[in-house]
Amino acid sequence: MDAKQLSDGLATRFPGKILGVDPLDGTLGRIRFDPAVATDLFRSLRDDYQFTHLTLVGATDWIDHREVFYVLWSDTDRLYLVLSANLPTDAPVIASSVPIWPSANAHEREAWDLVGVKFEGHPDLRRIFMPEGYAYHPLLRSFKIHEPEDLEVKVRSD
Amino acid sequence: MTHGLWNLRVRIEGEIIKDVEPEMGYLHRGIEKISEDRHYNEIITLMDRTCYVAGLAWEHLFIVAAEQALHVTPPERAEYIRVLSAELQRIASHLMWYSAFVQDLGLMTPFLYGMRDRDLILDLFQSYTGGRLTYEYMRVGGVRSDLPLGFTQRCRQVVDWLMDRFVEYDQLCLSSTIFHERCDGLGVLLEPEAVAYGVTGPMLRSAGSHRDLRKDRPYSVYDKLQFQVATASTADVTGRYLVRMEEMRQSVRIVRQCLDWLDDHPGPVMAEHLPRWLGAPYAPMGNESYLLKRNYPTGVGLSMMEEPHGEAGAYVVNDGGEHPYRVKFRSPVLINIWAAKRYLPGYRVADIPPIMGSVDVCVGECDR
Amino acid sequence: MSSVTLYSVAYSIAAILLGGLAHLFPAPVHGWLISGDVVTALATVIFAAILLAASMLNTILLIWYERKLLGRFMDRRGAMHVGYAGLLQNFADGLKLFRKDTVRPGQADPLGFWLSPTAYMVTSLVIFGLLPISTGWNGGSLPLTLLLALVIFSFAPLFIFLGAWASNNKYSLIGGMRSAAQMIAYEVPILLAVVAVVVLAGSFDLNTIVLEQRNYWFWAPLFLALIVFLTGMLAEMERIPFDLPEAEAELVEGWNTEYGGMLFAFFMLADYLRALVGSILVVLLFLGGWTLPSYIPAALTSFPLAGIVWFMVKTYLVFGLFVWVRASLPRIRTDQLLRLGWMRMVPLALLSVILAALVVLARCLPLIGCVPSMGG
Amino acid sequence: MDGTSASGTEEKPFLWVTRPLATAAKQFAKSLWRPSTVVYPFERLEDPKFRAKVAVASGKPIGVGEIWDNYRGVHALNINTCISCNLCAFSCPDVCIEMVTVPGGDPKHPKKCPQIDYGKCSFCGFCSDACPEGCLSMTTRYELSVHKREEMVYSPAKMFDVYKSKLPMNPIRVERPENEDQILLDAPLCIGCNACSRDCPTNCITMLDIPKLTPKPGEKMPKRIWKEPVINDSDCVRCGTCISVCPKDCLFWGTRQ
Repeated sequence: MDAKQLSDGLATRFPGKILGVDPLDGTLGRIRFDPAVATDLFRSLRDDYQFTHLTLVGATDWIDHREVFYVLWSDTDRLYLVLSANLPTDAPVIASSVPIWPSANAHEREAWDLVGVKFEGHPDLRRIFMPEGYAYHPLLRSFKIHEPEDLEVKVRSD
Repeated sequence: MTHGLWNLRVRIEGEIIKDVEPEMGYLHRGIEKISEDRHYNEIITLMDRTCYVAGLAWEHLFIVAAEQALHVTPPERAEYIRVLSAELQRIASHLMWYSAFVQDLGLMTPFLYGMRDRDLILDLFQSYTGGRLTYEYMRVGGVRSDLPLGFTQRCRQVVDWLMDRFVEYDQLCLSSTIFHERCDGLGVLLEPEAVAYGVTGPMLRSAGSHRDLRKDRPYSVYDKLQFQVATASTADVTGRYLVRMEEMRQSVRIVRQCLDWLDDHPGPVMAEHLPRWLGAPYAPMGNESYLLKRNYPTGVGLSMMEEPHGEAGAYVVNDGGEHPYRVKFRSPVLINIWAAKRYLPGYRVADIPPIMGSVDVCVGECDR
Repeated sequence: MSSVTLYSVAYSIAAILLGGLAHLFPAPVHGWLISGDVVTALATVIFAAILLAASMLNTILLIWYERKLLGRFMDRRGAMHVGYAGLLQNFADGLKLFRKDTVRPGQADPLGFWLSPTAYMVTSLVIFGLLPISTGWNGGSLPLTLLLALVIFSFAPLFIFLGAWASNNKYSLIGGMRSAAQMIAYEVPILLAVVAVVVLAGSFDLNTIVLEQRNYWFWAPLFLALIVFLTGMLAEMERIPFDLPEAEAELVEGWNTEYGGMLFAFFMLADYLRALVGSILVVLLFLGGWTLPSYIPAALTSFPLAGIVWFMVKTYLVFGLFVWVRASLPRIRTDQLLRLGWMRMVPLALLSVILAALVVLARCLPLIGCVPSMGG
Repeated sequence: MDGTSASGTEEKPFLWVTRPLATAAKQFAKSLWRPSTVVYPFERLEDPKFRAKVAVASGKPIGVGEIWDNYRGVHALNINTCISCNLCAFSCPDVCIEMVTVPGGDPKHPKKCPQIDYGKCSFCGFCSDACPEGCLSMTTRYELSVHKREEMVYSPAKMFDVYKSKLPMNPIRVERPENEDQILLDAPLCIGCNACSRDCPTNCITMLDIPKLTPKPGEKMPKRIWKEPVINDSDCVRCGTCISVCPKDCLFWGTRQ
């Protein structure tokens, strides 16, 4: 399987929702997709293309938008595939991939904690590294580490 | 729970575990955030502190991603030195795991044996990197310095000694009925579940999977080296023990091959034609408008590696500036711990130390 | 064997002291001071003081011995800075603990909290006083010394559980419950193993048991019982591989989590005192006490206090065995421990009782004749 | 899932514990004479005599990393050869190096040498790698405990003392790449202020007259003689001081055509 085959296959399945394929060394490529079809795309990739392993979910803050990227691994083809979707800064929401790959649980919590991307349908979307009640998402570019900021820590209720 | 700063909230009924909930973040140092303000080479100092028992492995991981993002190719000798370092580091990390794991079972002796033998590897590291725990050795485009004279001979001496010690370790553990009583059939995580939960590394291979990125997707010079992937079939704590022990033996094999190659092929260890801010002295870069004029290529680097704890990843976005725009790491330990919801319930409270010990937790890399 | 006994030593010290003291006083007081009752009373006090000092010194020496021995097993050195080869290290540690504040958790029950370590310590000391370490060197020769010693030995789970409950801590409580279950479970095989010895010796008196071993030591016919007794003693002492009550990986420090300072030192000392007592019991019951085989040259057995010296050598060797086990085996789990106790040790102990009976039977049958001497 | 294991004592012989016992006893016999411990304050791995006497003689590979010159310990600073180029301070990822004035410079341009705060230092060695003169290097001294936080700060004089104690020093010199970038001048912006030439630690910048500068029609000839810096690339240590002092930002890194 090469990138062309895969993107063509996906493009026929999700017309207009696959926005492009960039080459990326050491992987099959980087597929940009429309976040609206996230769940269906993930399910299709897992069931039809044997990307059984979700390695990484991360997010980047590009000031004007936020990018969510997924790194998938196919055991049959021994290849990585990178998916990427752009989300608007004012509503960074995408469907959660936990129902399809349970391994996304911690990754998505981390992305929510640090970059502030909301994953709809995540079973337990809480902060993971930062204390509960922390007001910032530290990996946003607007967060400056050298500036003092107030830290409000809410005590756990349980 | 031991092994660093983290909590495992356990709900029990009598002695039986019903549900677990890991709590992380006590060691979060914001390495990904600090990286945004640092030169590529300066991030190396953070990498050593990411996983403090496998510093060189993480340096290797980041450097490969950064080189891919910056379009730099290191010389082959540097690659061999990196692989040598990573494999020695794997042995050191597994020795550390062995020490801590058997200590959790209540046996103190192997702890001291393991630490004693790990120290020999640290001695080796010190002789060529100058540090015993934080090495700061690899650089974008190569490594800091070449191996010192007589290093290969000393290294062979150490790995020969280690091969003898591995036999002793097995005698202390595998030959003991009590060890089997404590470890057999505990923490079973079968392959389909392990894959679904993203578990990698020795935990996955103990379930019979042959997945090892050094074989499946060879990076650096692993495609030129002969070794086998260690697997076990029991998917339990004993299986993980067996996998790690065998991995150490295979690492010794790789180390020997690297040493042979390094003996025969002297050469440069640093790439030429590096961008300005990657060369040795770092200096003020001047006005940003000049920086933009320079038009260095942008890029994305993704490296995935078989780190001692599992499959680690680094994702580096280079937007043409002197600092990376975004650095993202995949910590195998975080995911392996997260799957505890799957492999802990049903066992007893007294089984938590061996099971979680067999995961090989390194909180530094988990929290970053 | 010298005829000097512990009591005679104490009595002479008392007599000398009072005799010297009496010269300072006029006649009536003088006469009263050297009267038998007063001397006996003072002799008893001195006797107890000697016992206390001996037990404490031995215990502290035992800790040092374990640290050094364990160090060598682990390729390290053990304590080595305070005193020669670290001999005084434990005194320094004790001093440090003594100076520390003892903190009682707010919710803990004061009576149980204070009583538990004290009682644990006292009971352990009492057993030490009961055990003879050479002819005449014991607190008192009762016909049922062994039984009494074992009864007091089995008080321990009560006090441990008391302390654990009183500390009002979940780890302490779990540790205390584990400890009680473990000790009670292993008392059965221990007692059965002792029964085998008693059957063979025909007496509960430890002096008699040792004297019965002048021909052959009991470990040879009662090897099974020795194994059971050693295992049981390991469990009673809560040493690795049976130290689950203190399993520091899952329970912080087990039943003494909440104890600090001198109270912790009490627990620690009492633990090692029990280890000492256990080793002494092994030597008394199975290894011939202070006797030596007859092929040992007389020069080695006839010097003054030879009995005590050889007895202590044997005791320390037995304790070395426990340390060796600690250095090479991991800890086992509660259910496995109990299973081992009830399903392996009890049948083995019963078997050894039968064996002992058979040996006695064989001794009595003129057709078979005496069992050949194994020892002296 | 059942927590208890099926393969316990039932399958394996009880006496299987003999093997670990034997292993421990073997180690006991081996370490009876000399355990592997290095008795630290009295024996030191960096001491060659110790390595020769104990480590080699005992047959244990103690101290196999016998090269201690590479060790990254406390810095030694040779004040006499320091050129105040600032490169160590620039290269420090932890910002723990501060350039402080030391006696020896002229009043207008005081001599500045690094002062290191070991409370922040991560001993990465970037500063000694960056030092163009080799006057800042790392030694084998690793004992740093002090009673007060202020004592963590090592002044240049203190590091000069370390230098004078003649400890083995880190010999690694990271070689300067051949194709290194040079400092270029955006000539139209230059006002000829002489700041770069004045502050250059190696005096490799000379100010030359600009012959071709002519006034535009209608303007007066400038009273000052306009000058422009010319950089001697072979002497330049690439410290970038000129770039940071340039008031017009007209110096920048690049490759000379």
